[in-house]
Amino acid sequence: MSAPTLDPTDVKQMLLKVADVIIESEEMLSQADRDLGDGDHGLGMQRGFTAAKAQLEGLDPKTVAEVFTTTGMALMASMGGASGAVMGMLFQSGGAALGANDSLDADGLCAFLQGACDGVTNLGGAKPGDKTMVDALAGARDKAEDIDCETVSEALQAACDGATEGMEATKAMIATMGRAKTLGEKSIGHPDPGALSVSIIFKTMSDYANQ
Amino acid sequence: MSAPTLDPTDVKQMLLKVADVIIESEEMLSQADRDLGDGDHGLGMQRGFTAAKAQLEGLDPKTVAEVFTTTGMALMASMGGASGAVMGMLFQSGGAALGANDSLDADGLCAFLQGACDGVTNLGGAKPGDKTMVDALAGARDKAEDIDCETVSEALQAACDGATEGMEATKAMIATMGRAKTLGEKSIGHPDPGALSVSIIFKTMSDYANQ
Amino acid sequence: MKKLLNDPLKAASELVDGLVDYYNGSVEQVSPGAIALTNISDDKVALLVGGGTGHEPIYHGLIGEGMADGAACGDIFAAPPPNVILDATKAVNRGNGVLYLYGNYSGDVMNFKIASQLAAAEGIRVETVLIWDDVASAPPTEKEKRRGIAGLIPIVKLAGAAADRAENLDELVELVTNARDNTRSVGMALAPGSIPATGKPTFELDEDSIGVGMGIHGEQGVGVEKMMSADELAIKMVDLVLADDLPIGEGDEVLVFTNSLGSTTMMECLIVLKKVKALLVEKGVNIYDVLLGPMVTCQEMAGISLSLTKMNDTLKPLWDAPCSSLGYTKLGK
Amino acid sequence: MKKLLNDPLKAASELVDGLVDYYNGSVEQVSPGAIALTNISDDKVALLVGGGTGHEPIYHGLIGEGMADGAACGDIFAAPPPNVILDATKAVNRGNGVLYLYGNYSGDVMNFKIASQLAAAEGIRVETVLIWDDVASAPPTEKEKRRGIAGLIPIVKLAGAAADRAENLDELVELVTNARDNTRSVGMALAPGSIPATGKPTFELDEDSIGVGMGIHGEQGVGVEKMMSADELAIKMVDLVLADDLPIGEGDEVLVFTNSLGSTTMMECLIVLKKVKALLVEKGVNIYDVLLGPMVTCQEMAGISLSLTKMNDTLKPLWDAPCSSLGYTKLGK
Ligand SMILES: Nc1ncnc2c1ncn2[C@@H]1O[C@H](COP(=O)(O)OP(=O)(O)O)[C@@H](O)[C@H]1O
Ligand SMILES: Nc1ncnc2c1ncn2[C@@H]1O[C@H](COP(=O)(O)OP(=O)(O)O)[C@@H](O)[C@H]1O
Ligand SMILES: [Mg+2]
Ligand SMILES: [Mg+2]
Ligand SMILES: [Mg+2]
Ligand SMILES: [Mg+2]
Repeated sequence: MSAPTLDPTDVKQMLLKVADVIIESEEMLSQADRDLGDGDHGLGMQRGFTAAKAQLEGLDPKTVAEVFTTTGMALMASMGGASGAVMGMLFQSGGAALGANDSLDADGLCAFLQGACDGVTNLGGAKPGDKTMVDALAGARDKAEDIDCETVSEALQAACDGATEGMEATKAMIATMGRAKTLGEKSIGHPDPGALSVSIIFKTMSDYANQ
Repeated sequence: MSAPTLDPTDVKQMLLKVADVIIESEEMLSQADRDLGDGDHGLGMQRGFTAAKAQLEGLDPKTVAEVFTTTGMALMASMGGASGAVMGMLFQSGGAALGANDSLDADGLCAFLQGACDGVTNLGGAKPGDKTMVDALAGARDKAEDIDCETVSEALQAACDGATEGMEATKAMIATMGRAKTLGEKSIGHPDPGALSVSIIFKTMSDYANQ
Repeated sequence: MKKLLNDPLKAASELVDGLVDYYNGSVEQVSPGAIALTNISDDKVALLVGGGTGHEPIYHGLIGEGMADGAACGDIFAAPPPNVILDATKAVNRGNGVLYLYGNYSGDVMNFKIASQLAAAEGIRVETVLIWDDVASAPPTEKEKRRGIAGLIPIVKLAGAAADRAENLDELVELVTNARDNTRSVGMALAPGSIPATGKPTFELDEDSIGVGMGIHGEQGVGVEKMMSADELAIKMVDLVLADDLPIGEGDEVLVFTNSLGSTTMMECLIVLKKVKALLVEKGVNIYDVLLGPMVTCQEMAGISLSLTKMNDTLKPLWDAPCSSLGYTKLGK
Repeated sequence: MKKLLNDPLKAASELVDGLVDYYNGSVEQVSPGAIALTNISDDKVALLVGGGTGHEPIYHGLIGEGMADGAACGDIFAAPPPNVILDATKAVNRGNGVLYLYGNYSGDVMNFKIASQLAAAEGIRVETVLIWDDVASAPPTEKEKRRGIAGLIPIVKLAGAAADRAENLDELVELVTNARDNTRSVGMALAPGSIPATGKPTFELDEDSIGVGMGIHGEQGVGVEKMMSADELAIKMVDLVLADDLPIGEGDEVLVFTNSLGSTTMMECLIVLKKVKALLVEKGVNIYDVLLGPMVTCQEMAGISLSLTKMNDTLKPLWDAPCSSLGYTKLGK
C-alpha cells in the first residue's frame, strides 16, 4: 500500500500501531529520559498510549479529526507530566486543524502538523533549538511542507524524515526547558526524549502508510 | 617492682596508665562492640578515661579510695551509655569499699573487687553468664580471693588472670543484656566488649604493679 | 534499593489512597488523584496545590485546616493531568474562585494552564501564583525561570492562612504574592533518591561531591564542589540566599527553614541550623520562627536546603495562625 | 556515606545546640545535654524524657507545649549520664516531683536509676515509667524485657497532656501507665543507618532480607525473612501486634502510627498505612486518629514500624489536647 489518502478507520489502525510501538519502546524512552531528565518519559508514554488504545478500540470514527483528538484527550488525561500536556496537545490541536474531513490527504497532514506545532508552542513556549519535542515536530512540519507531496504516504514519509532529523539535531543542543532538563553542557550528546517519541510516532505512521 | 602495697600516688599513676591504655584501645573496643552491639564502646571508654585522666592529674590523693571514686565519678559523668553506668559504678563502689586506707594491699584489692561486683550487680542486674563485663569482673574477684595473695602485686596478677578468663568465657555465651546485645546465637564467638575493657583494665594494673 | 511497594507502577495511586486514610475522614478523593477537604466553608476563596507525587509530604500532604483546601496529584515525579486538576478545582470551589499555587516546573505549568482554561469554560474563576524560590536556578532578573523548592512550605502555610481571611480571589493573589516574593531558597544535593518504578537513581553525583544549588530532581545548580563540613555548607547557603535581590539585613525578621531532601537526618538539619542561625544573628537578622525536617523531599535523596522568608506586617498574622496537615502543623500564637 | 557534620565526635553536642536554636527561645540548655522549657508553670508535675541522641526527633524533640517539659540528651546512641539527667531534673522540677519517661534499654535504665537516687538525695521526688512497646522483643509475660520503640510518640504525647492535668505525681504515673499499657508496636528493618562517628553501618542485613521485629539499633527480632511487598509486610505487622496480650477487636478504637525509621519515605508509609487501615477496619476496629512519618529513627535506617494505642475514656481527652514540639504537633479537637 502507498495510499493517496487515509480514511478514518485507516487513521485509527495507524494510531493503534503507533500505540503498540510506543508501548514497546518504554525502556528506550525511559533510558533517554534518565540520561537527560528524571527517567520517567517511557513510563508516561506507555501509560498514555495504553489509555489511547483503549479509547481508540471502542471508537467508530466518522472524521479523521476525531481519531486524533480522541488520542490527544486520552494522552492528556492519563499521562500527566510535561509530556502529557505536550503530546496531548500535539494530537488535539493537530486534530482540531482538520475540520470535519473524512479522509486525510497530504494537505491535511500539513494542516495537522501546523496545528500541532501551534498548539504545543502556545502551551509550553518552547521554540526549535530548545531541545524539546518541538524540534522533532517542527522538523516534521517543515519537511512535509517543503516537499510538494501528492499522497499522504509521501507526506508521512517526509514528516518521518523531518522528525528524525529534528530529533537527531537535539543531540547537539543544550537543554533549557522541562523539569530535569537543566544539565546544561552535560545534556550535549543525548537526544531529547520527547523528540525521540515524536520521531517514533511519525516513523510508525509512515511505515503504516507505506507498508 | 613487685610492690606489697601501693600508696595513693602509686594508685593514681596506675590509673593514669590504665587511662592511656584504654584510650589507645578505642578502635579495638569499638570493633568488639560492632560485632555485638552498636559499635560505640571504644568511643565511650575513650571519652570516659580522657575525663578521668584530667581529674586524676589534678588530684593530690590522701586515700586510695579517693583515687578510685574520682575515676568512677569522671567515667559516670562523661560516658553515658550502659558502660558509663557500669564502669563508673565499678570504680565508685569498689572505691567506697576501701574506707579511709592510705594504702592498697591484697585484702584491699579483694574488698575493692567485692564492692565493685556488688555495685554493678545491684545496678544492672547482670549475673555471671549473661555475657557482660560482670563476667570479667566476677572472674577477677573470684581468682583474687581464691589465691591467698601476700602482696597487692600478686593479687592484681590474679585479678588480671581472672578477668581475662572471664572475658574469654564470654565468647561462648549468648548475650542477654544491654542495648544491642540481642543477637542471640549470632553473639557466640565474640567476646563482650565491656568484659574486654575490664580485662584490659586489670591487665594494665597488674603490669603496673609487677613491672 | 529495597522499597515498600506493591506494584511500583501503582505507587502514586496507592499513596494517595493512603493519604486519604491518614486524614481519617477530613479529606475525600473526588476522582483518582483529586483530593479535597470535606468541610470547606461556603464563602471560602479556595486554595489548590498540586504536582507530582513522590515528594511527600508535599504537595498533597499540605492540605488541612489553615492550609490548602485541595490538591491535584500526578504520577510519581509527574505533573497531574488537566482533568485531575479540574476535578480538584470543582471540589474546592465555593463560587468565589480558586487560587492555583504550585512549583514552577514546565510540566506543572502546562497542565495547570490547560486546567484553568477548562475551569474557565465551566465558569470557575482561577488565578495562579507560581512558586519560584530557588535562587540557584536563574538570575533574579529571570524569576519566571526559577524552580519551586522548599520555600513552598512557608508559602503554602501563609497562603492557607490568607485563604481563610481573603474577601475575594484578588486579595488572596495579593497576599500569596507577598509571601512568594519574600521567600528565597537554595538546595544542596548529597546523593540521589531512587525512581520507585525502576529503582534507578534520580541523578548521579560523585561520592565526594556536593551539588551546590542543585534542584530536587538533580537539576543543575551553580556548580559541583567537593564535600564540605556542615558549617561550610551553611555559610555557602546563607551567602547564596543573602546575595539575591531580596535585601535581608540588620533588624529584619525571617522565618528560617532547614529542609531535608529525604534521608538527611534531623541531626544534620539541626547542626546546619545552628550555624545558619549564628550567621544570621551575626548580621543582626532576627529569627521570627524556625521550621525543620523532611518536608520537600525526593524519595530518599540526601541533601538539605535553606529557605528564608522575610516577614512583614501582612505576613506575621498569617504565620501566627494555627494550621494542621500531614506536612506541617503549628499551634496559633 | 556523606554526612553533614563538623566534628563527628561533637555531633551530639552540636545537635542539641541546634535544637535549642530550633525552639527559638522557648527552650534552654541548663548544662550540656540538659534542656528544659523556659515557661514551666509553678504548680506543674514535670515530665522528663531522655535517651541517646541520633534518633531525632526523639527524645529531646518531644519537648514543648502539651509534651515533655525537659530532656536529658546522651551522646549518639548512648544513654545520658546521671549528672545530665539530674541537671534536667532540677530544671523541670517545680516542687511537685518529676516523672521519668523513657525507652527500656539497659543503659538508660541504669543511668536514670542513678539519677533518681541523686535526685532523691536532693529532695526531689522522682517516679519512672518505662516504655516497652516492642512486642517482638520478649513475650508478653516478660514485658520488663521489652524495648521501647515508636510507641513512645503517642505515649509521650498522652503523658504531656496528662502532666498538664495531673494533680500530683502519683496521678501522673497512673495516667502514663494507662497510656503505656495500651500501646503496642512492632518494627521491620530494611537497611541499617550509619554511626555518625565512624560512618559504619549500625548492623548488617542481606539485600533481599527484612528483619522482622528487629529493634531500631538492629537488635534481634522474631526472624529474618525475604523482602516482601508493602501489603504482606502490613499484614505481618498487624498480625504480630494483634496477637499480643492486649485485646484489640470489633468496636475498639485505636491510634494508628506508621513510623519511618529514617530513610523510608512517606510514600511507603502511606502505602503501608492503606493496608493496615483496611485490615483493622475489616476486623471492626475504629481508627481514632493517625500518626505518620519519621519520628523514631536511627539515622538513615530504612524500615517501618506500626504502633497501635487502644483508646479509652481516660486517654481520649488526653489525645485530643493540643501539643507542639519538633517531633509532633497537633491542634486541639
Ligand atoms: N515546554 C515544553 N515544550 C515542549 N516540550 C516540552 C516542554 N517541556 C518538556 N517538554 C518535553 O517533555 C519531555 C519530557 O517528558 P516527561 O519526561 O514525560 O515529563 P517530565 O519532564 O514531567 O518528567 C521532554 O523530553 C520534552 O520533549
Ligand atoms: N546490665 C548490665 N550490667 C553490666 N554490664 C552491662 C549491662 N548492660 C551492658 N553492660 C556492659 O556494657 C557494655 C556496652 O557498653 P557500651 O557499648 O559502651 O554501651 P551501649 O550498650 O549503651 O552502647 C556491654 O559490653 C556490657 O559489658
Ligand atoms: Mg521525565
Ligand atoms: Mg555500644
Ligand atoms: Mg517526570
Ligand atoms: Mg550505645
